[in-house]
Amino acid sequence: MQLFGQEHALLRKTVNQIIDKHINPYVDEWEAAGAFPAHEVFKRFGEQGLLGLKYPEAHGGAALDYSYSVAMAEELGNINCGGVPMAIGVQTDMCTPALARFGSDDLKKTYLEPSIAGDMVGCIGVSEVGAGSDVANIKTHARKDGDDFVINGGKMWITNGYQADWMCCLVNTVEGAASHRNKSLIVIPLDAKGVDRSTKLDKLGMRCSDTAQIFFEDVRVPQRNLIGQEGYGFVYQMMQFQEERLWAAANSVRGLERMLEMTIAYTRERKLFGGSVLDNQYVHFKLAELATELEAFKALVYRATELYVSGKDVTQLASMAKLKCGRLTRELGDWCVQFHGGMGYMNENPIVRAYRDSRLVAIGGGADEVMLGIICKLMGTLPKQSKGKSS
Amino acid sequence: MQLFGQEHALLRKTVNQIIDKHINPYVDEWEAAGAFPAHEVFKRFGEQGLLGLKYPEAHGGAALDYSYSVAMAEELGNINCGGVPMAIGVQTDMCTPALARFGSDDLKKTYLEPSIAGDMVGCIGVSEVGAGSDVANIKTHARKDGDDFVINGGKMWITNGYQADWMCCLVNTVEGAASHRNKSLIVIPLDAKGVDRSTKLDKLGMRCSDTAQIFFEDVRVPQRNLIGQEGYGFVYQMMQFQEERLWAAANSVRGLERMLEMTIAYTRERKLFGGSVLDNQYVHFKLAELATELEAFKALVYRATELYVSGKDVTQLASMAKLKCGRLTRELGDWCVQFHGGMGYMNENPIVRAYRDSRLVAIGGGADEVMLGIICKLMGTLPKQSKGKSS
Amino acid sequence: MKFTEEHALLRKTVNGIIDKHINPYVDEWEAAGSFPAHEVFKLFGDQGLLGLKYPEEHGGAGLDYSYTVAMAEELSNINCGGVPLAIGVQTDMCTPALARFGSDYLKKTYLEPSIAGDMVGCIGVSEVGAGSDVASIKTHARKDGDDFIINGGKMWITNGYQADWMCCLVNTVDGAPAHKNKSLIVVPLDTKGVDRSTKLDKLGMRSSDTAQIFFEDVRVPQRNLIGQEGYGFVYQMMQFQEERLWGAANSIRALERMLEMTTDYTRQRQVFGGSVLDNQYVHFKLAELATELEALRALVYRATELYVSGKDVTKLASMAKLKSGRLCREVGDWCVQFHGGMGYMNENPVVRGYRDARLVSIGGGADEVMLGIICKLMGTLPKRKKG
Amino acid sequence: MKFTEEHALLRKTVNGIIDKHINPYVDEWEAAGSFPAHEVFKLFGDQGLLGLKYPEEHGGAGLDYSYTVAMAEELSNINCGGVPLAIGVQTDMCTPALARFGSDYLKKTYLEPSIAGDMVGCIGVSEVGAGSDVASIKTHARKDGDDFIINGGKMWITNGYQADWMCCLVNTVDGAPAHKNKSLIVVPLDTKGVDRSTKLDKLGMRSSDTAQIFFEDVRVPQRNLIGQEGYGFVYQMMQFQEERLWGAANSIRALERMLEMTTDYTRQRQVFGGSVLDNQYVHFKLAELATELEALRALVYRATELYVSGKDVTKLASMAKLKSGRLCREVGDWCVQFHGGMGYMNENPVVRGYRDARLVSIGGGADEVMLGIICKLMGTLPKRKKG
Repeated sequence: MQLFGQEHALLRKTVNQIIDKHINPYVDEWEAAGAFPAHEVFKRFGEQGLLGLKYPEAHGGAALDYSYSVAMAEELGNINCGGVPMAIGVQTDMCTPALARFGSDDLKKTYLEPSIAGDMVGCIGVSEVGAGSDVANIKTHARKDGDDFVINGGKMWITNGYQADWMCCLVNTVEGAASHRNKSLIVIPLDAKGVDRSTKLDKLGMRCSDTAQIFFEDVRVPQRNLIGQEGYGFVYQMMQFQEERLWAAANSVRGLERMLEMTIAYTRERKLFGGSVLDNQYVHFKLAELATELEAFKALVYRATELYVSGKDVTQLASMAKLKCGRLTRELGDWCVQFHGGMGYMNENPIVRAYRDSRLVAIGGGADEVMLGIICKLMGTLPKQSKGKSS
Repeated sequence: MQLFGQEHALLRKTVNQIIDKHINPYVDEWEAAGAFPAHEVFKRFGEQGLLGLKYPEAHGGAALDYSYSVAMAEELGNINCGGVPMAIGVQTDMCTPALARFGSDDLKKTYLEPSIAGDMVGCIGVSEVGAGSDVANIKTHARKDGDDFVINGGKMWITNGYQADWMCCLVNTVEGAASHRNKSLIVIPLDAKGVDRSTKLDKLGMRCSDTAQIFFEDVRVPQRNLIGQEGYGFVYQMMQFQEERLWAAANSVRGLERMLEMTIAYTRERKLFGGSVLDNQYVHFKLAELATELEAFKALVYRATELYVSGKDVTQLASMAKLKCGRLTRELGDWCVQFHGGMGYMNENPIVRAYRDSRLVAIGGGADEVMLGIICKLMGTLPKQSKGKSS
Repeated sequence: MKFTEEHALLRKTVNGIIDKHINPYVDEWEAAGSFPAHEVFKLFGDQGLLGLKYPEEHGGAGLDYSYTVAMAEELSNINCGGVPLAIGVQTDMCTPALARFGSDYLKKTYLEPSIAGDMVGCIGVSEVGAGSDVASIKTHARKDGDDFIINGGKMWITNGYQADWMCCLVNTVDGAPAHKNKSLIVVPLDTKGVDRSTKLDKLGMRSSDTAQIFFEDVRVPQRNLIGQEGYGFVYQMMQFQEERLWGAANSIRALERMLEMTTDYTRQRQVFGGSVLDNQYVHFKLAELATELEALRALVYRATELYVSGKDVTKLASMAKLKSGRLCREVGDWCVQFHGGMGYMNENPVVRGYRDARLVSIGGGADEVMLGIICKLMGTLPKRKKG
Repeated sequence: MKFTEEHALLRKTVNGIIDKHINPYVDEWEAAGSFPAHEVFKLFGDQGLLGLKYPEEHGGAGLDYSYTVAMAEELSNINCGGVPLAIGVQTDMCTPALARFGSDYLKKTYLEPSIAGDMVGCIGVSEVGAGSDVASIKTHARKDGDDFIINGGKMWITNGYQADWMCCLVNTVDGAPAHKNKSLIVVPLDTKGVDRSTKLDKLGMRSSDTAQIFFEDVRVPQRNLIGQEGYGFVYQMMQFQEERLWGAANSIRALERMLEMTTDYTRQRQVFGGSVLDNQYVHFKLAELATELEALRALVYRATELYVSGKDVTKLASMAKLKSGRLCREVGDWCVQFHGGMGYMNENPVVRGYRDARLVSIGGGADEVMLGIICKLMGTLPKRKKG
């Protein structure tokens, strides 16, 4: 009857050992540098078989159900920043699911297996400057030329973008078809000629994550790099989003818990008017309220996972978990900074890093408002007519 | 791995049959009358073995784990008012747990068995005019006289108070002891001489629930009516509260779902500016947001139940579930009324009844603020010194 | 906004009436589900309080709108929301258009006795199928000789059972667009064909008589038309502006009293060896709500000041109404909460306040209608219909 | 609050400086982590803008506080929060006590050049162990001959690296209770023993130089004492009142600009075949935030009006500060949100606004400190210490 058992506990332990020994001691350095060594770090996880938990053994995976991915996502929250966990999540749950499910054997051998092994770093190319949440509206396109695709356009906000070896890239390939049927997913090796990733993005948070803007100018890629069927890119991507959302929610749990813990520890030790800050009922009651929301959020993630593992479609619950994640992160982050007083304004303070990093969760991977739209659709409350905006 | 199975489904069906046939057709009448026939209604449930799901078979119970109580609590939310479910909850999860666990065989035979059978109606006497949340501070006391207790004082906000046959009553029995060790639970037959329940309370909602103020003047009760050990009343009551809270949270789930459903149905049908009210993004997004909170709340109730059934102490999670229940009910009720427009101000409208009824949940059975205090205590954030109020 | 000695005097007069002639009877009226409007209005009319802003020639006092705001504030010293609402309907909802656009005949026959407190008026806009969406009302009048013949019905009509006349919005022009086919007509409510027998049972505002009114071939002389035919929608929109400002002003003191009651109760109520108020969670929350209340008050005063100085304050008045509605929901909820079990007893004044104040966000243009208006005035509403 | 032609003129002058001499350089200053305070202050000093409320004999303009509020509003047209904050420290945080209680010598030496824009001042209250809890500061001065010898340190000192002098709160009286043992002393910051080498890396307000300053045997003549010894705490509390009103006034336009940016961006940004702004969820939320902003503005104006007319507005000013802090948190969060991915890019003005505005709830008395003050003035704070 319990979602997690002994094996999950073991997995969690392994993950935390890597974090304690090979990651957390270096995070401050990486944050200052604005990047972390993705290949080196991924290899640590790959060696322990942690990058393919849910993938078939034939490709180096562990063939475990999704509850193990959730357990790992939770533990990654123990990393002292948001950038590294996000990079790992991109590798395991954002750029590889479609490849693993629909890719040809050749593609899987060339890109999935080394990614599971930790020898390659992948990234996912969906968002563009003019199309963040509105995936259907992307402009990057590929035309066929002989056995190749020739790709032009560009992608924005690409996590792992500077270091990645390959991108799972959504492009328009079918002219004249409706926007849900003209797209394809193509694997692009990022050392291909015509790939320009020289623009560095300066972000509010996630400082050690390398987030790139990438331009494609006549990038030539063999047609066998197409994932699955042509014209199915949008559908594959929508399926891929489901795990991405559940992963993002699971990954946030521990991070939020740690923000609460930091705030309790700081306010307990901080003296004010002859007592501790924490002694103020306003403070400990508010923290209790946030802890309650956090438990509700966590329970929602677990419930969605449980149903997903048992084979149910959890698009609605996963979207709700992602929305609740965004909402709670905005509220909890704000209060934790607040209760740190002046220290809550100092960039070096871990709570400020967590505040800046976590602010992304309500924006990236489908903003809160996108989740609202999806939930409405699944509840059957979205107006039929165009967009249902306003009166 | 699933909390609920086939047997739960069967149980839910039985409960709903009673509701559809014997309860909902009469609710409007009972609401107008300010009372419902508790003995008659309870008998319906007793006949199906539904009043003793968790109690031993020896006493007429079904000896099922607590997940069945939760399933039943959920379904009771299908009743078209809050008063009747609350009355049943008092019988099954508020006035009987201590009796079942600590009562003598004689007491159980006399009071528990007929209550499980639906032949007797019970109530729980804790709150007093001067002591609502602050249980330790009650003033009602019993002194010994021969083989009897002689009880004086009074109880307030007693659900089932006018119709109940007996009360599980918390009184001070030990003079001079600390307030956590001077109390006992005593079963008081409410037809005893000196019991005055003539004061009718006019409530905002829960209109068909008979809520009494009860006075005791030299009420004589045999000492064998003591539940368990003398001086342990406070402790027993605290234990009893745990199931009460989980029950109240579970009972709210379906009620909240129905409020959302009513609001979706009404706003879908209601025309405004050439479309439906629901077509407004402000409306369907807000309803999606509330539905998300509701799923998080529900997941929290299920998770607490699962852990409770597996033998864990869930005082903190149950208190969180109760708090979240109160918070969400206040918010969701307010918005559902709002989206009903002028109809949301008409007493006869089901949404207004639900709004008035559900407003109690954040006040009764330990107000939101009491839950906050308990959660803080269990999180270890409550100040040691007196009350931790203020600076 | 600077209030003067004269405002202070006015406030005192209003409170004198309330203390002596109203509050002693409110509980009785609440239980009865109505209050004697003619009797009560006469008390105010005798002191010249029902026509503060109207011209002296019609019995008014010719004062600027700040006096109306001051009076609206004080009316909330009444121990319920229903009576102030009834008075507001008389002074700021059913009479502004009549005073501004009505013929001399109409003003003599309906406005003057209403200012004097001899007549009770009501405003007929909402219908079962058209609450916020005023343009879509269905009640219509056709001409027959010198008369209008009116058919249809009105819903949620405050003062409806007792009123002598209604300022009624009806469709009179066939074929014109919804904003140009309406007229305001004064309907005497003792006319044949007016049926007001349906009693509405409301969550709050219990002492206010809120009627559903049906019209079946109700015959009214055409001279009862206010201003020009086809301008009813426009007049009503103008009339709404004062209604909203009045509503926001009227809520200030009501909110303040709920906070006072809650402060008093929690101060006196003992729990865990101290008062409930001693809990930081409680006094901080009350401080936060008091801050929002001061913001609302300042907003109402600022809107009033600009209105008095001749500015168009449709946006600020709508904002004040929205803020008032939001705050009524929040303050009411918390005040009930901090009363604990007593906060669930109908007889408790705070519960009455909670039930009464809940109307503010719904009546007179719901919060969402205010949002729409504000968006329109901010230029952020999409041009296209339905997104 | 009625603003006159003169206020309008003042606003214009301020904006002239901003447009020409400040905004073109702000990005550069933000990147550098500081701005040239002396140069910038001189621009304002030359126009008489640093002493609006101070007596003419010291170079001030002798105007009532409404002019200061008007200027505080306009300063937020600067494209960052750091520069306005620095100016506010000069005009409303480190000089009020000096101007009111300082000796002629002190005023001539420090106030006059500060008004002229020749000197930069800062205010030294907070310490590492004492942010909101002013009474518990540890920095102390002992007398030695005609001097004070100061030891300790100050934290979060705006203008700290560039300032010529500090209005510094220190303990001077041994054995007295915490409210009677403090004094305000002017400390010239080029004095031996002053160490300001620690650079603070802040979430926002990047162009503001915020210093941690250490004092080791810093010798200052006793005539640098402001007013009476032992009155430092009281003076500082008085000084806080103007600081808070200034802070609230300064936030109005900053919030307004964030809303404007967001309206513009969402109007231009296309999604699902329409603009982001066309979404009702978006334009309604912006309308709601605009309503709260108008409430804040009205509250600031009302507090100013009462302050100018001689009333004690400690409560209203604290409420305005609290409301301002709350709103900065809420507006900032939503404006970032509605910018989507662009709302996470540091170079985006709305992100700067978000990071800068986040300070309002923390600095100059955190929201929770305001709540405590309001409770105290409402009479709801428990008498007993610690519950």
